[in-house]
Amino acid sequence: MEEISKDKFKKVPMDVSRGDKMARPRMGYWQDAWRRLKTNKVAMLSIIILLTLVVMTVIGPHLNGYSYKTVDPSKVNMKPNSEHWFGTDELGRDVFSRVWQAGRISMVIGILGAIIDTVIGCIYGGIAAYFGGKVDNIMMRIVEILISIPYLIVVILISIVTESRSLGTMILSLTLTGWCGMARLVRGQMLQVKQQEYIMAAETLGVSPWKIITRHLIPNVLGIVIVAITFDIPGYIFAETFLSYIGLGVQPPNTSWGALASAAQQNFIFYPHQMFFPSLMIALTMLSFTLLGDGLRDALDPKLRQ
Amino acid sequence: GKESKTVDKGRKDEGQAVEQEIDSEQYLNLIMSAEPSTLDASKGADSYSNGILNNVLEPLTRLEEDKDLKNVLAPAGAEGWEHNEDGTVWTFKIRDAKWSDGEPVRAQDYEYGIKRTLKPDTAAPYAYLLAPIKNAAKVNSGELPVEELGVKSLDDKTLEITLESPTPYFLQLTYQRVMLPQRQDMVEKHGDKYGSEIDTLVYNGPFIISNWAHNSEMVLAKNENYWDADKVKLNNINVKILSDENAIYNSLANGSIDSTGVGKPEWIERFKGNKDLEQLEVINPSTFFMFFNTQDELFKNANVRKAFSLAIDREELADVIFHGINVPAYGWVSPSISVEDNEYRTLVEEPLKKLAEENKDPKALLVKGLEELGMDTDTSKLTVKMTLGSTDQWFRTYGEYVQQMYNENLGINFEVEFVEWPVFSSMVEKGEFQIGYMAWGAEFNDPISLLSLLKSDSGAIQTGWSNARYDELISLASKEMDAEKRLEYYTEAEKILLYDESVLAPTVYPRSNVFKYKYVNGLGVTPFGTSGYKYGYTQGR
Amino acid sequence: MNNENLIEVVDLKKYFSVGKDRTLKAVDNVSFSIKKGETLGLVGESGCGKTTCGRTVLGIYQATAGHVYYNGMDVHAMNREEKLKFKKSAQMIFQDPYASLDPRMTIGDIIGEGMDVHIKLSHKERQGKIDNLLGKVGLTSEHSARFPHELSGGQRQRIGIARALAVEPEFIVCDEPISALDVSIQAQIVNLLIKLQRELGLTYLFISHDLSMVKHISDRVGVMYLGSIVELASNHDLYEKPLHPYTQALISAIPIPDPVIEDKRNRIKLEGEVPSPINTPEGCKFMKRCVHAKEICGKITPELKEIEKNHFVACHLF
Amino acid sequence: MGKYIVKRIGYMFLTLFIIMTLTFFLMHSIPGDPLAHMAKKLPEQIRLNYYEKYGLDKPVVVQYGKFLKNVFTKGDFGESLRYPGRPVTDTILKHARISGKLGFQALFIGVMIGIVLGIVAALNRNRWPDYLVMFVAIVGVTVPVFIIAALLQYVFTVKLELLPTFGWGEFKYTILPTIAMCFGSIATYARYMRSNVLEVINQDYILTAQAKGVSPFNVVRKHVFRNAILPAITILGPQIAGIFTGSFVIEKIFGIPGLGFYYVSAINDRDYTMIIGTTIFFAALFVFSQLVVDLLYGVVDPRIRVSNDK
Amino acid sequence: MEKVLEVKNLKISFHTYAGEVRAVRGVDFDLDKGETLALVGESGCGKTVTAKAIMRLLKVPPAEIKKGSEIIFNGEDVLKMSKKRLSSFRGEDVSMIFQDPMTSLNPTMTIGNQIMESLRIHKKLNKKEAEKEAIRLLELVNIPNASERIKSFPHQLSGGMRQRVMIAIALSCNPKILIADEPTTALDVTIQAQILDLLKELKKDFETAIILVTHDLGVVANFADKIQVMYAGQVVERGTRDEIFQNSMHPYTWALLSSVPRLDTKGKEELYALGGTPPDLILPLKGCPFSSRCEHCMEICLEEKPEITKLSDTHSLSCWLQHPYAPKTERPEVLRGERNE
Ligand SMILES: Nc1ncnc2c1ncn2[C@@H]1O[C@H](COP(=O)(O)OP(=O)(O)OP(=O)(O)O)[C@@H](O)[C@H]1O
Ligand SMILES: Nc1ncnc2c1ncn2[C@@H]1O[C@H](COP(=O)(O)OP(=O)(O)OP(=O)(O)O)[C@@H](O)[C@H]1O
Ligand SMILES: [Mg+2]
Ligand SMILES: [Mg+2]
Repeated sequence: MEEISKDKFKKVPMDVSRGDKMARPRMGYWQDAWRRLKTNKVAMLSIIILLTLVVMTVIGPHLNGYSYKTVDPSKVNMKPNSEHWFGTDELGRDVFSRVWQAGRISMVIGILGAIIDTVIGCIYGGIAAYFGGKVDNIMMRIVEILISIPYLIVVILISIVTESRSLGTMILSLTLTGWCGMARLVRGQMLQVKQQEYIMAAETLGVSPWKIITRHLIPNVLGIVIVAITFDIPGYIFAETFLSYIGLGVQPPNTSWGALASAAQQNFIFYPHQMFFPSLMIALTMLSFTLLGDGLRDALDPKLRQ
Repeated sequence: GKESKTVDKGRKDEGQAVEQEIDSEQYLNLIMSAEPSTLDASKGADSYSNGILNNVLEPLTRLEEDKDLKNVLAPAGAEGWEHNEDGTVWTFKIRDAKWSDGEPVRAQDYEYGIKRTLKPDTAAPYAYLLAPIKNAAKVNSGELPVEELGVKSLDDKTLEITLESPTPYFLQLTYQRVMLPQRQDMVEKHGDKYGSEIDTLVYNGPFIISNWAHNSEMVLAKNENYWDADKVKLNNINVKILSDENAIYNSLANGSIDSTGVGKPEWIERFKGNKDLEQLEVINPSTFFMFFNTQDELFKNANVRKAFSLAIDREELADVIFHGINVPAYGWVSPSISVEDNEYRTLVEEPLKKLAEENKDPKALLVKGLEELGMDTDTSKLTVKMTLGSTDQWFRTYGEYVQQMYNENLGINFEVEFVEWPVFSSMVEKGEFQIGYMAWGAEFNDPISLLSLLKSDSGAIQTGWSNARYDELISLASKEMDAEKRLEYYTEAEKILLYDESVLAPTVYPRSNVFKYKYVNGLGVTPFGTSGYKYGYTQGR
Repeated sequence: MNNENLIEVVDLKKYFSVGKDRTLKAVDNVSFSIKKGETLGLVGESGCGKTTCGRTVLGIYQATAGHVYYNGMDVHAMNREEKLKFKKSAQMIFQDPYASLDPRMTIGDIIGEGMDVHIKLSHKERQGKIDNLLGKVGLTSEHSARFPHELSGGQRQRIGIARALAVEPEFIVCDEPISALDVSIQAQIVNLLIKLQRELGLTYLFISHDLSMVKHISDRVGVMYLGSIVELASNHDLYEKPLHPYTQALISAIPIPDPVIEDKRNRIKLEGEVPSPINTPEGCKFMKRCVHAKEICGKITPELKEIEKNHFVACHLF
Repeated sequence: MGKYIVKRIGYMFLTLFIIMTLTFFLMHSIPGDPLAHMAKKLPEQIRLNYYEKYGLDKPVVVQYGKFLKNVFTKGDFGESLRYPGRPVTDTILKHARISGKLGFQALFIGVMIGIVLGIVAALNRNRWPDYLVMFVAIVGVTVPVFIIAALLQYVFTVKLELLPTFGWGEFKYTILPTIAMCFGSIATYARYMRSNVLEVINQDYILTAQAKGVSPFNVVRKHVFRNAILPAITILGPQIAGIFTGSFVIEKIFGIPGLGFYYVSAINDRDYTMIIGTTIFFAALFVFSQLVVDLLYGVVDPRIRVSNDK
Repeated sequence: MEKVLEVKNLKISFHTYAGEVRAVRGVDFDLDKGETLALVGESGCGKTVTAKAIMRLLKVPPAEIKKGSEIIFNGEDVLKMSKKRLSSFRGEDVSMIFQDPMTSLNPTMTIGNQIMESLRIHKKLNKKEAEKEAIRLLELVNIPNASERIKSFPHQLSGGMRQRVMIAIALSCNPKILIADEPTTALDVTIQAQILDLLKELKKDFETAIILVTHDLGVVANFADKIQVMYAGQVVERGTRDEIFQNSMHPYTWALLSSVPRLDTKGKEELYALGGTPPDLILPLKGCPFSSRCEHCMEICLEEKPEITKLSDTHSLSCWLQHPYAPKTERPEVLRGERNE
């Protein structure tokens, strides 16, 4: 106490503004989530894997000098070797080139399908859950009808009516009932969230139903939605194969991962590599989306913010 | 001439069987890759129900195998038969036998079976096979009552069948399901349900069905009332229903089943290495082929069709796509079909071979055809589409392969489209296709079974093609009792079909590989043979 | 209808069904009115229906029966446009500061949400206004980037207040707005509310257990007991001359922040069983705990009567 | 509540009716007929006879009227066109029982393991159990069932010869198919569960439970579980309907006479009566399970009352 | 007196994206058996965090209990307890009434089950007994119709009822220490009085030590033995009830006491309110945290952390005004006036 000089004990005028200094950066929810995602190494790694997959689908088919479509009867069913890195298929085509060529379609289908699914599913489920009562009742009955009508019949009809083989028709057939699952899931979860008092508070403020759904309900069910998306992506990749069968999928000689995998299925005991590589790509895609999804989930949960 | 066979014919294995003891427990585990649709002999058309019906009902005759695996028509339900001079009236002597419920087997049962098949309200899919019988078509279309049909039981043991005109292959129909005996009382008692469950059925064949778990298994047991029961050694046959190829092969590998056909080269290799197994190779009486829409802008030209037919490298195709199992086809009639007792293909050269010899460059043919049509001869601008009527993986591979082949061999832009079978049928019917792909199997052992399909009024393979000479040849052949002459007609018809017009492009004759454990003996293996499991037994299981 | 009255509540009922054939009469036949620029305090036993009443007045709960008129318009029969306008002018501060904040929104967005609906502002103006509101409720602009769980209870409650004020309402139902605040901030908030009332003529329905604060802020005070108003009077009258036995007990129980007084206090202790609001029988609901209970109390439900000018009581004693 | 259920059941019939009607007309509008399965073109006369016998020659509306009459007056969905003489209803009920038994077994195991794994993963977030579960999930989804099934079959029936290769009968026949089938469910439930458990364990009431001294296991069992189970219930709904309609692939590989076969082949075969039958059967199960799901929501989370709302 | 709890130099930080929030900055206190300690102070000053830390309920991370902090319960270091020990420690030895009753109750469990749960764990009661006990507890906290109410779910209760349920849970096992975080904020005064009586009984019968966090100085005056005034994560003044109410020396304590509305005011006068806001806890500590809002602020207050001055065995505070160099400052008039009343 000795060292303190007496003049320090002079009164200074009160100044309340001294206390509140801006000490933190301002950030919105999404901004903040993105910032946290960036610090998540696993999530970043999965983004890198995804980007690599995308790049490979672009350049991969040209890398080893074999075209994805050249049939070579003298080289059927070869094991992976220095010339054909992933081996060859039953028509002697280079699996390496085919896998990357196939990736173009599959990645687009998987991602686009999941996006469309999510958007429609979230909005539909959101509306049903939020309004409840009659609206919910009717909307969910429609979902039941859509799910119950045999999908195959509908797809055959589409293939006959449209007679088009565009990506658009493909997506249409795939997402036609695909979103129903998402809608049910979202609705279920939202029914729970909707009961929270903060929804009541927002209503009291006169926030429109649309905004309540998009700004309160959806962010609060995102955890589940993200999981659903990660299942959707491989789901669509496989579903595309089915469409190929009906005549709506990729047209040969073009191909997709699902098509490659199902082509290999009959003989996978003898030529496991034909099955392995396309499946590996699907698995890698799903793995990176799952990891990314987990990262995103954490990033979107403010309680985990650090 | 008159023909009559009354003597039983022994089997080649029989002698050995006496020497070595056969197993005391006689049973077989077999596989069937789909559920039989119905055991009503009139309804249903699938080979699975056929296979079972053969073993539980006794047709008038049976095609049995002799020592050289040649088919011999043997008396069965009928002890013997004769026909009049011009071959239009046939009389069958029905054997003394009993149904499994003890009732005697009567000529009326056979008569009823045939009539029921032809009655319009039975809607039997294979009724058309009975067309040679007098008034059959009219009865089937409801123009005439069934009573007018040329089938009559003169008494309990005599069946008389009158034909429209002489039919050389008529006897081949007597072992078909459409002529199997049926018990009127049972049919009437069970109505629509007749044949759908075992309690609606009685049997007079070598076996009865003791259990039928739909889509799972069917168990046959020896029929003690069978007239030839002494020759039947098997007490039980478990026919499991299983369609997954890998599962079937796994089952054969671990011995859960005793015999099965194998279609995969990798598995064939593997089973060949198994000392307990024995392989039997049989060419099936059918042909895989592509067909052209002759009403199409492009394919109305024969040269174009020829070009497309010749552009297929059949040897490579058989090798790559069928892994060397199937046989390259240069003709329409399969090698396993005979005229009388001789294989047709040993008598008649395959027409496409000649065509190929004469035209080494299919692309030149195509250009020629395009010129004739007044179209652009730059083949790279030509887009052609093939429609495949299946959603199976195999078809995809096939399509992709053919696509590559055409793109290379003809330098065209070849597209492949895959649709479901019913959609395919309807597209073909409407003529909305360019090239189609199908397989067709002969229903009975005579080339006409396949050749008549292309008659302009047949409508079976809708190419939109019609040729007066061809039609004439077929109808001539169908009434010609003389084998020599018939063969001539057939030869010319096949030449028109493939060499002159190339309406179809046969690709391969399928061949089946049956593997069985060595202890399994006596099962019929020839494609048309109908002895079924009757003579089967095991030895040294 | 009195035109001066901003809020007129007539025979309002709100029943909840709980289980089979059983209704819980959370609000039962409540009538009152609030003039423009006035504060009506609402006090009463916990669970007596204050929150429910407040929420039904704002149309958050659909009324089982009765009417609420806001500026002469029936709140429960408004069309969409009117409803939106009503929502701008009538707001609520929620009792539970935890549950009523969306855990996934930043404080800034929570406060800004209402403004986005009703007041069109540029991004900068919006931010400025949010900061301003935060300052008014004793927080700083740095809080606007935080999430609710990062705040203490009192801080959250102030967010709720700021949110309600953000849309510049005319009428606010304040459901225990200050219960979680420390006294110095309580004072700050109450000062703010009073200042706003003075400057902008705001009207409040002020629900609280803090009777001193209710007295301080209200013009008139209503006392609720088991879903009904048992006494309604000016704050002065109510605290000086409480008539209803329940009110008397309530007033006597107000804790005084002075140990000397507290140690000497004599409270009226309420004895007897607290009746359930489920399937309540006829008669005065307070009867079982009332020392003055008479026979009639068990038979007839007393009605709210004006005993003195502007002093209403529902009790058979008067 | 009772009123709500009655109302929902009313809606259920309406929904089923719409499904039935739509399916009826849709299936008649795609190319093909029940004769198509014979894979060859039959002569015209045969087809005429066939059409007449089964009433297919009449306009679709008339056929529909007749169909409705049979359904409503006799409860009769007709006989299969592909398998003459077998009533659709009997066939479905018989085979659904088999699918149901197997499916229930697989679903039960799948759901149980999936839920447990999901919880374990969430509680060990970003540690090895979490990654293990993720691996299982990815394998379960990206490795098709037929691969798993074929491998199981190969290992257990050909190599080890422990179990029957295929067929239907006692318990041992169900072991392999059950294992093969439950992979997918394990993956799904584990992932959904993990996600929701992560959400729930951050809630304040979990703190309360901990403050009460509830053991970590019981915190999960009593507090986390119920609050996190909702999505599992949602997906369970259609899966319960699905178990009776069977899994085509598994049934095919293991030769199990379930309903899955009919479900898939009816459309390919254009077996109209069977299509309608299986569709209605699935729809009825699905719609009913949906009702149960909605009721379960309320049981699991009492705040949710789907019945009375805005 | 026997010490049941010692908290020494408790420092707690939250690691947030913006940096370290030092929510509690060195708090010490002791708690004797049967004693009631009131924690009062600015909202957001770290009361709840301190309370949760005692029960080891803070989520680590983002929270961090700094090295050197000690929490000793009956000689046992709480920060080093095993998971198993914690389960019995919580609920049986220490229990807590949470500040927020809505989110602290499990929405999918009936309140009855939530109360019974701890009874069954710690008192090993069977279901029937537990249910009976739960009803008794609910009646104790004055919930009408308790035998029916145990079947209710939290959302069916009013705010005050939920709070009482929380209290019932906390009381169920007669803990040695009860941490009550604003236990009566949602209760009306009559029930509040009853709850306080209940707590007093508990204190008497079981010698329960109570840490009472509250803003209601009336309740504090009624109930507390010792009072600890906190500001910005620090204890600024502590003393017995009378010392704080009658002889407080810290300007913040004065501000607190002055802000209470009084029943005798007329109309809507402005209440005394502190200006400004408390410092952001993310900033490092410099000088006295209260300086920016203090009427008596001196230069030294801005630079140096005030030292602790002991006025008596029980009364101590940290404020430079106690320094001999500092100008003499009187307690504000309002406070003096009230005492004389
Ligand atoms: N998870 C967290 N992350 C960041 N900061 C937090 C977190 N939890 C609490 N804080 C901060 O810690 C400080 C102390 O909070 P605490 O809840 O202890 O306050 P309190 O004294 O209980 O206040 P009140 O009386 O308002 O409840 C507050 O400033 C708060 O913002
Ligand atoms: N959603 C609901 N379902 C059933 N009962 C309810 C519901 N909401 C409230 N209640 C009941 O209604 C009564 C009044 O509740 P309300 O919340 O209005 O009380 P309050 O006066 O605000 O009490 P507090 O002061 O404790 O907040 C209580 O008995 C409560 O249990
Ligand atoms: Mg309330
Ligand atoms: Mg707190």
